[in-house]
Amino acid sequence: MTEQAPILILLFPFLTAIFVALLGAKVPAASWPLTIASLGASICATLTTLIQVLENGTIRYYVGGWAPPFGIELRIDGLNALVAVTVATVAFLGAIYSKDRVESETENKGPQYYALYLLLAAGLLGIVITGDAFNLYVLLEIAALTSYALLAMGNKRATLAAFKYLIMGTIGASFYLLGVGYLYIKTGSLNMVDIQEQLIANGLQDSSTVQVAFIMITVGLWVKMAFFPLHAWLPNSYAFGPTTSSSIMAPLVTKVMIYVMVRMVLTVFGPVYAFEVLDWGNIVVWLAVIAILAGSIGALAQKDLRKMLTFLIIAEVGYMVGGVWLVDETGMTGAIYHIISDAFMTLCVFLFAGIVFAKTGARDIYAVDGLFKKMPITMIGFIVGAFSLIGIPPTAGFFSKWYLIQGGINSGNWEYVIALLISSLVNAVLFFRIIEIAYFGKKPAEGHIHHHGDDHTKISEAPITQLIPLLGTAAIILLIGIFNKDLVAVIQDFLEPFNLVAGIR
Amino acid sequence: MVAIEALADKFNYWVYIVIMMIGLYAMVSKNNLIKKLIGMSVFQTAIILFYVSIGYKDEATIPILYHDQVHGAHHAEEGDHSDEGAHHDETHAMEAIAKEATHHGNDHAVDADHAEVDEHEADHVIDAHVMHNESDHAFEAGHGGLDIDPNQFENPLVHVLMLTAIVVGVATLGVGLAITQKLYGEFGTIEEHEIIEQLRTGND
Amino acid sequence: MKFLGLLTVLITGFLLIQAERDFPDWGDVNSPASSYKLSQHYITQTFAETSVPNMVTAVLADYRGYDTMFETVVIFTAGIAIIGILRVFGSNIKPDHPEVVLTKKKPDLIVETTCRLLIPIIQLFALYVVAHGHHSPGGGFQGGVIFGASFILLALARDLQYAQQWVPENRILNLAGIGIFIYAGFGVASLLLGGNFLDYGVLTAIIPGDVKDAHSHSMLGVEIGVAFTVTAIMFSIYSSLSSNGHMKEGI
Amino acid sequence: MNPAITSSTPLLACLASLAAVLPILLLRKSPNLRESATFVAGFIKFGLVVSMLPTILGGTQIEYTLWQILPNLSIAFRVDGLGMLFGLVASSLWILTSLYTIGYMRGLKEHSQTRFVAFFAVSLSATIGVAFSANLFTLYLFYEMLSLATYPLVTHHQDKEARTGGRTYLSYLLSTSIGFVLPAMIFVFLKTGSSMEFAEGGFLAGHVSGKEALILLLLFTFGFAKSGLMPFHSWLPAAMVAPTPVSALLHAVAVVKVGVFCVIRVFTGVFGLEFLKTMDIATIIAWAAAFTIVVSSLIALTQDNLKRRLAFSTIGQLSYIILGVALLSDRAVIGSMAHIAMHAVGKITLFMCAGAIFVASGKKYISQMDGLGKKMPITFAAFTIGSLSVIGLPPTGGLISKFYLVTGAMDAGQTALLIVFLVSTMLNAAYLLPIGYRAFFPKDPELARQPFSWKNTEEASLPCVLPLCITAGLALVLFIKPQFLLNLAGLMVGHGG
Repeated sequence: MTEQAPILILLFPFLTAIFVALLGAKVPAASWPLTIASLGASICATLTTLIQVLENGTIRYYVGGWAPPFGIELRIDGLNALVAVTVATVAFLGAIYSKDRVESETENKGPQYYALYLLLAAGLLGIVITGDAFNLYVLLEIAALTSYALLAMGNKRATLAAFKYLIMGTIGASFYLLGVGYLYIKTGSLNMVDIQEQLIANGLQDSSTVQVAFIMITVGLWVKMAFFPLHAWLPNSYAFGPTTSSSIMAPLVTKVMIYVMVRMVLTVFGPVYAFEVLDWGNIVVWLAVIAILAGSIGALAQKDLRKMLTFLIIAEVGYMVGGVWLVDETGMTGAIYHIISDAFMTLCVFLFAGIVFAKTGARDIYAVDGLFKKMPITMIGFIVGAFSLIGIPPTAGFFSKWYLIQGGINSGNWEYVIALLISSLVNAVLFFRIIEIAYFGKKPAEGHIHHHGDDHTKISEAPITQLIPLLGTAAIILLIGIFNKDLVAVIQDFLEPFNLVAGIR
Repeated sequence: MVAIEALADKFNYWVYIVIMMIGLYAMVSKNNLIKKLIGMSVFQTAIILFYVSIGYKDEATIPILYHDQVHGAHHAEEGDHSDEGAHHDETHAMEAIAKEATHHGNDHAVDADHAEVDEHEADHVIDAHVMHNESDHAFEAGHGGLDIDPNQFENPLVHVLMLTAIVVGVATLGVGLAITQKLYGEFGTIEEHEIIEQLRTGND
Repeated sequence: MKFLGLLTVLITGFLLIQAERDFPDWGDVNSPASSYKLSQHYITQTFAETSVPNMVTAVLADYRGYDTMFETVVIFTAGIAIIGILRVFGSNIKPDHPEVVLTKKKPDLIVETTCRLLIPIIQLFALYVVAHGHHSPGGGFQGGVIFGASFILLALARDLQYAQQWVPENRILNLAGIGIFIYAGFGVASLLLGGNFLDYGVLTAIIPGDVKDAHSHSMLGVEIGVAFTVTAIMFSIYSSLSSNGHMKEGI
Repeated sequence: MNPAITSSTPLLACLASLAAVLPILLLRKSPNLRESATFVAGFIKFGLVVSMLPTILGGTQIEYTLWQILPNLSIAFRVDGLGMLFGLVASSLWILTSLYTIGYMRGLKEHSQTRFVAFFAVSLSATIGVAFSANLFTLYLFYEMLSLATYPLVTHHQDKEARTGGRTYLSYLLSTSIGFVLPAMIFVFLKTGSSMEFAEGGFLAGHVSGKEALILLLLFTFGFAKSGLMPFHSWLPAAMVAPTPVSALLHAVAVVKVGVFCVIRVFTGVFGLEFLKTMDIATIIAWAAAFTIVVSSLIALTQDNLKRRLAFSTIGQLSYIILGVALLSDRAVIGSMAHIAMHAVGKITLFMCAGAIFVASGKKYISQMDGLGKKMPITFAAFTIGSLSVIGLPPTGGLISKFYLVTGAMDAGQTALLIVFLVSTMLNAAYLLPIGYRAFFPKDPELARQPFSWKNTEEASLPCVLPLCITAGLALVLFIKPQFLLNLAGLMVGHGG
C-alpha cells in the first residue's frame, strides 16, 4: 500500500471532512476525534512518502492511471515531501488546539468548523503534492473558500476582513489562472514538468506571453501570500478571526503560497528563465526588504497581540520572497527551510495568543500580565517560539536566518542582510516587551518588594488540549533546529540539479 | 493597416482584456460590496472567455464524435487495420472527405454550414491529414485506428478547465454573498466606507 | 482608492496587451494549444480508450477526474461554508436586521399549477442531461444544476418550508456528501483493486465489460455522484441565502 | 597544532550545573536540600575542571565534538590554556558565590529563591560552555544562552527599577550580538568556508582583505558587548539592580569576563596576533580601550552608590584586558589573561563586601559608610585587600597581571598607552582606597572616638562573610603563587610565561 501513500495524504482528511459534515448534525462530539484521527493518518502518509522520496527519489503518481501530460500526476520530490509533512503536522496540532475553543468561538458550529478545517488541510496538502498547474488552481480555491468561511465565523471585523480577503484572494487566484492560461496557449500543456520542457523545446524564452504569464503568476501568488504592498487583507482577518482558524491559517496559508512560488520559479519556469532571462535584478529583493521593514514597523505599532503577530507574518513573507530572489543556493535553501521553520514558529505564537485569549478574553498585549506565575508551562512554550522568531540558537529560526544571511552575503545583497538583522532586533523588542509584561506585571511596584516565601498566585494552566500542541510545537522548533543539517541535506539534494550555486546573475 | 489586421486577428483577446479590466476596476474601486461581487463575476467570466477562445479552431465543431465515427471505430476494430498506411494516399483522403461531407448532410443538421465549408475547402482537409501524419499522434496509441482529424474538433481540454472555473466562480460568488449578508446583518449597510466608519467609531 | 484602482487596471491591462502580441491568431489550428499532443490525444484517442464519444465528458471525468472530484468538493465546500457563515441554529437567534421578514405566501393557483406541471419535466430533463452526458453536451454539473433549479422553483412558487418538506436540510447535506462519496468511492475502489486512485481500468473486476467499458460506466457513475452534490448544494445555497440563515421564510 | 586528546570531560563539566537545575526545581520545597544540590553540582563541576588541569598544563588539549549541527560546523568543545584558566576561575568562584547566595538571599528573605538558584546554575553552564568552546559558533551559542539566562537574575526584584535595568541589559547585549557578531560570524564562515575552529595563530589570515579584516574586528570587539567597551557599556551599571550575588559572580566575573574572554578568543584564535600585526588594525581597539579606562575611572570617582562605583571600576578593568590583547605583544597578552583571574578574585571580594554591608547594615552609599569598619572589621579588611588587588598593589595578585601588562606595553613600544596604565592606576587608587580608609578612620570625630571591641561588631552571617574572606585570601595567595596561571596563559602564546 505504500506506493499509494501520496494519494492517501489527502484522501484521509478529505473524506473525513465529508463524513464529519454529514455526521456532525447527529453526533457533534464525534467531529473532533475523527479530525484528529484523519490528520494523524495523513501525517503517517506524508512521512511514508518522505521516506520513499529519500530512498528512491522523486515519486510520480499518476492519478487515474493516465500518464502525464494526459492525466494529472502527483509529483513529490524532496521539497514538497518536506512541506507536506509540515502542513500535515501543523494542521494536526492546530486541530488538537481547536477542541476546547471551537464551540465558544464559532457559535456552536463545531461540525461545520471541523469539516472546513479538514477541507482546508486537504486543499493545502493537495496544493503541495500536485504536479499539475491547473489542478493546483482548483485546490487553491478549495483552500481559499474554506479560509474565507473559517475567518468569517469570527467577529464583525473578521467578517469584513474576510470579505476583503475574498476579493483579494479571487484576484490573486484569477491572476494565477490567467498566467496558467498564457502558459497553456504557448505550450499546450498543463503539467508542470511538461510546461518546462515545452518552454525549452519551443524556444519560448523571449515570448512576451510567457513573460506576462510569469508576472501574472508571481503577482497572483504575492497577493495570496500577502507580500508587502499586497498585504492589506491579512492583518485584520487573522487578528480577528476565531483563534482556532488563525492558528491553522496563519502558519500554513502564506507558507504554502511561498512553496507554490518556489515551485513555479524552479520547476515550471526554471531558474534560468526566472532569474537570468527575465532578470528583475534586485527589484524583488528590495521589495522584500521593504516588506520586512514595513512588517516590523507595523508590528511595533500594534497593541493587539494577534495583530502584532500578523504583521510579523508579513515580515517573514518578505524573508522568504527575498531569499528566493537572492539567486543563491544557500539563500534558496534558507527560504525553503524557513517555510518549514516559520510554519511552526507562527503556529507556536498563534497558539499562545489563542491560549491567552481563551484564558483572559482580552486581545491586547497586556493580557499576558503576570503569566509567568499563572501559566509557567505555557510561557515556556511561548518563549521557545519567541526565541525562534528572534533568531536565538538553537531554535529553528536561528538557522533559517543563518542560511538567509549567508545567501544575502554570498550574492552581495547587503540591504537584505541588514533588513534581516533589523527585523530580528525588532522581534527581540516585541517579544521581550511581552515577556516583560508577563514577568513584571502591567505596572510593577515602585521600589523593592520582598515577597515572603513563595507567591500566592495560583497556577492555573491552560487545558491539556491546548498545552499539548503548544509544547509539541515548541519541541518541534527545537528539533528542526538541532537536526537542521539533515533537513538541509534534503533541501540541497532537491536544489542540486537547478545549479543555483553557479551564481546565475 | 497592419495594426488593424492584428486587431482583427485577435479581437477576441482584446474583448476579454477590456471586460476583465472593467471587472477588476469594479473589484478594486467600488464601495458597494455587491458591486464588488458583480465585478468579481465579470472578471472571472472574462477569464473563461479567454480560455474558451484558446480552444477555438476555424471550421471545427464541438468536441463530440460523430455518430458514424463511433460506428466506424467498431468497424475498424472488427475489420482490417491495413488502411492505416493508406492515409498517405490522396485518393483515400478524398474519399474520406466525401464520406465526411455526407455525414454532415445526413446526421448532423446542426453542422450544415460546416459541411458547406468542407465542400469548397477540400484541400484544407488534406493538408491537415498530412500534417497530423507527420506529428503521428493519430496512430501511435490507437488500437482502433480511428479516422479522426484533430482539426475537426475544438480543443476539449479548455472546456473542461472552464467548467471547473465556472464552478469555482459560482462557489466564490455564493460565499461572497453569504459574507455580505452577514455584514449587512451586523452593520446594516453594504457600503464599505460606512462599515469602516462604524468600526472606527468603536462599538466592537 | 478610485485612482489607485484605475492605475492598477491600466497597468494590468497594459501588461495583458503586451502579452497578446505574441498570441497565435484566433482559431489558428496550428497554435501550440491545438497542435500539441495533449489536445490531439484527447480528440483522437478518447473514444479508443474510453468509448465515450463526448470528449469533454471523458476528459472531465476520466483523464482529469481528479480535478473534477475537487471541483465537486469546491461546490460542497461552498455549501458548508455558507452554512458556517450564515446559518443560525436553534434558538440563539440574534435580533435580526431591520428588514421585514416575509411571511408565508398564499398559494397562487396559476403559479402552483404551472409549477406542478413544469417541475417533473424539468427533473426528467435533468436526468436526461446527466445520463446522456456521454453522447451529447451535458453531464453531472449541468444536470445537477437543472435538478437543483426545480427545487428552487418550488421554493419560489410556494415558500421555503414547503420546498423543505420535500428536501429537508439534513437530507440535502447527506445527499451532497453521498454524491462525493460516490465519486471518491470509484477512486477508493480502484485503489483497493490495486490500481491508482480513480484508475477506472482496474474496475473491470467488478464492472462487466472490457477496460473501455469500465471507463465508460465509471464515468457515468461519477457523473451521477456529481449530480447529487450539485443538486443538493444548489438548493442549500439558495435556502441559506434567501432566508438569511434561518431556514424559515424565504423570498 | 598542539596535541589533543578526545574526552567528554569538558562536556560533563559544562553540563554539571545544567543538570543541577532539575533537582533544584524538584527540591524547591526544602531550601536546605536545594542548596546542597547546588553545592554537589558545584564541587562536581570544579572537580571535573581541575581534573583536566594537569593534562592542559602538560601542553595537551582536550577535545570533544558533541553534534554536527550544520554542514561543516559542529557544537564542539576544546580546552586549552585560556579556556582552562577561565574555567577554573568561574567554577571555583561559583561554589563561593553559592555559599554567599545562601547568606544573602536568606538574610534579605528574597522571593522566588528557587528560580534564582536555578537560573544561576544555567548561567554557570553557559559560562563554562563559552570557556571550553572549540569554535566561534559554539562560542556564540553559549554567549547568547548566557545573556538570556542572566536576564531573570538581573531583574530578580521584578519592580520598576529592575524592569528598566533589565531592558537596558538585554537590549544592549542582544542588539550587539545579533546586530554585530552574527553577521560578522556568518561573513567569516562564508569567507573561510571552514569550521571556524579556533586555532593558534588564527584562521582568518589570507581569507579577507585589509578593509574587511578591520570591519570584522570592530564588529567582533564591539559586538561582544559584555566586555563593556565604551560606548556599549551602559548595560553594566544598569544591571547593578540585580541582587548582589548576581553582581558579584556574573557582573564582576562571569558575564563581563565572558565578554573579554570572547574578545581575546577572537584576537588570538580567529585573527591571530601575527595577522593583526601585519594588518596593523588593532590600534583602534587599543585606543578605544584606553579611552574607556580613563573615562570610566573618572566616572567611578563621582559615584556614591558603592555598587555603581564598582561597576564603573569593572568597566575600566575590563578594558585593561582588551588593551592588553590589543597591544599584541606576548607579554601583554599573558598579562591580559592573568588579569581575568586576578581581577575576578579582587572584584568578587569587593562585590561580596558590598553585599555583606548591605545585608548587615542596609547601607548602599559610600557616604554612609564612615566608621563602619569598626562594626564590620572583617568585611572591610577583606574590602581593602580586594581594593589593593584591583589597583595592582602588593601583596596581592593584581600586581602580577599589571606588571605583565605594563611591561607588555613597553614591549609594544606604546609609550602613550603606558601612561594610560599609570594614570588609571592612580585613579583606581583614588576611588577605591578612601572607602576602606574612611571606614576605619572616619572623618566624624565622634565616630572616630568610639572604641573598637569585637563585641560590638555586627558582621553579616557566616555564609556571607566566609566566602569573602576566602576570596581575599585567594588574592593574597595569587601574589605568591601565580605561576600556574601564568603557565596556562603562556600556553596560548607559545611559551611558558
